[in-house]
Amino acid sequence: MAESSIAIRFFASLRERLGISEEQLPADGITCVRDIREQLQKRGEEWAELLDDDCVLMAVNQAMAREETPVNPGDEVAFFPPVTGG
Amino acid sequence: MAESSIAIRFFASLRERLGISEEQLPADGITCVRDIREQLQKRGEEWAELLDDDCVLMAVNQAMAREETPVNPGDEVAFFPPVTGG
Amino acid sequence: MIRIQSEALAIEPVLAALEDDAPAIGAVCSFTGLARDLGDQSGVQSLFLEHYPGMTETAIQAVVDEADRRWTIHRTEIVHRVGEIRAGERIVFVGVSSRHRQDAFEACQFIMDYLKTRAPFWKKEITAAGNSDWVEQKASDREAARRWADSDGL
Amino acid sequence: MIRIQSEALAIEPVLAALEDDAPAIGAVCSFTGLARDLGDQSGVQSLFLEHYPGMTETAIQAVVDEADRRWTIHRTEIVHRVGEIRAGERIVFVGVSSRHRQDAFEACQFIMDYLKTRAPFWKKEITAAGNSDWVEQKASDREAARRWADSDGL
Repeated sequence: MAESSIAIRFFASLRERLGISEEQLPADGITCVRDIREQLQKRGEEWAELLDDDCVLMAVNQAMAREETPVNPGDEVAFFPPVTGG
Repeated sequence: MAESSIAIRFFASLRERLGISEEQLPADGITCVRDIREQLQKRGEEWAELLDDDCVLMAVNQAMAREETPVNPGDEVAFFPPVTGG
Repeated sequence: MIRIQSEALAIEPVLAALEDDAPAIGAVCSFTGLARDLGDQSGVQSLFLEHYPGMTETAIQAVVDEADRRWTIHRTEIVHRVGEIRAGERIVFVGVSSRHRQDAFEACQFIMDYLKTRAPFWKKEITAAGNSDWVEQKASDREAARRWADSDGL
Repeated sequence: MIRIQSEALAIEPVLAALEDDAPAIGAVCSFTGLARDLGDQSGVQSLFLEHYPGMTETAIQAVVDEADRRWTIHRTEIVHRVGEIRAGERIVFVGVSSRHRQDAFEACQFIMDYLKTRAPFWKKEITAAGNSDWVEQKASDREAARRWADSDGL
């Protein structure tokens, strides 16, 4: 089950505004981070807007990623705003 | 008495090699640091050599000084090697 | 050593760790970041620090590895708090020991600058009036990190 | 606060002083210099630090005043030991608090670099074999101080 899906996580303001911290997405048809982003943006105006922002950061398996970073079944993909630690 | 003389102080390797840490010098004929240095250098080869070194630092009344820095009766003049604190 | 913790940040043990090999090292530079009462809002009473467990440690380790590649450093100690932090409390400590003063200073500053733009932490400010807002990333922090940019692969 | 002392250098009280106004400042950078066992000679067992009482404090204060002119700093704490110091013990502590991270880092580094070339301290190394020699000023320390040179009047 986990092997045919991808774990999606949201953090901070993105998590609060989307009202969700994590979910499993079927891996079918997903090859890179862009595929996930585009699929999520179809969920409605709020999703389209928040995930369209150039400032959204992405990570695959806990390492910073780009649109083109490959995604495989079982991977963990995260979306979050620019970091503000320190 | 103190008002007609100048206090001279030596530090670190200079103090050790000259074998003296402080003394009073009559103020007569002394107008700047150079006058003191030249007078001390007349004391012998060791003095001439150690005080001739370009690396000798000088202070008047506990502030860094140059050859031309004026010296008045009652002042404190110090000679020492480059500093190595910290 | 990298530590992410919700408890108060005690500096003494990390300083002691940094000076452990004192006769061989000579130089320790450290930075402490404190929760200010003036941020994006004024009258900030506390912060809430969210992070991405697992990725946080990996991201900071990558910054430390890069510092280690660029400078001669002996040891690093990094502690970052998460959860609720009251104004005036310590948020982060970065310490670097080295044989060389300049290396300790530069590596410490580099780690702080990169941590600010690469480690997945997010701050929320909570004011006495009850306002609660996520902090925006500062342009000055992005610029500080950019100063060190080269082909670092980070 | 500038302190010249022959007793061991305790860091906790100076760090506490630097964080005294924590909610207002945000950033503390500090540097600790330790007595190394390898200096101009190897096998150094202890150092003897001579200084010029009176001038030392004035010279360090002038460096702090210059740092204050160049950066936005809140507070500085400087402690320098004199007399006998064993290998591994702390020689000097310089701490700077500020609202701004970069100011704290730069002012702290500036004070250390200038202190190294302007404050009247002299180190003698004493080895286990009983050799005792005055330390030579390092070209690297002169260069470090020169980096900051401008019309500073120091």
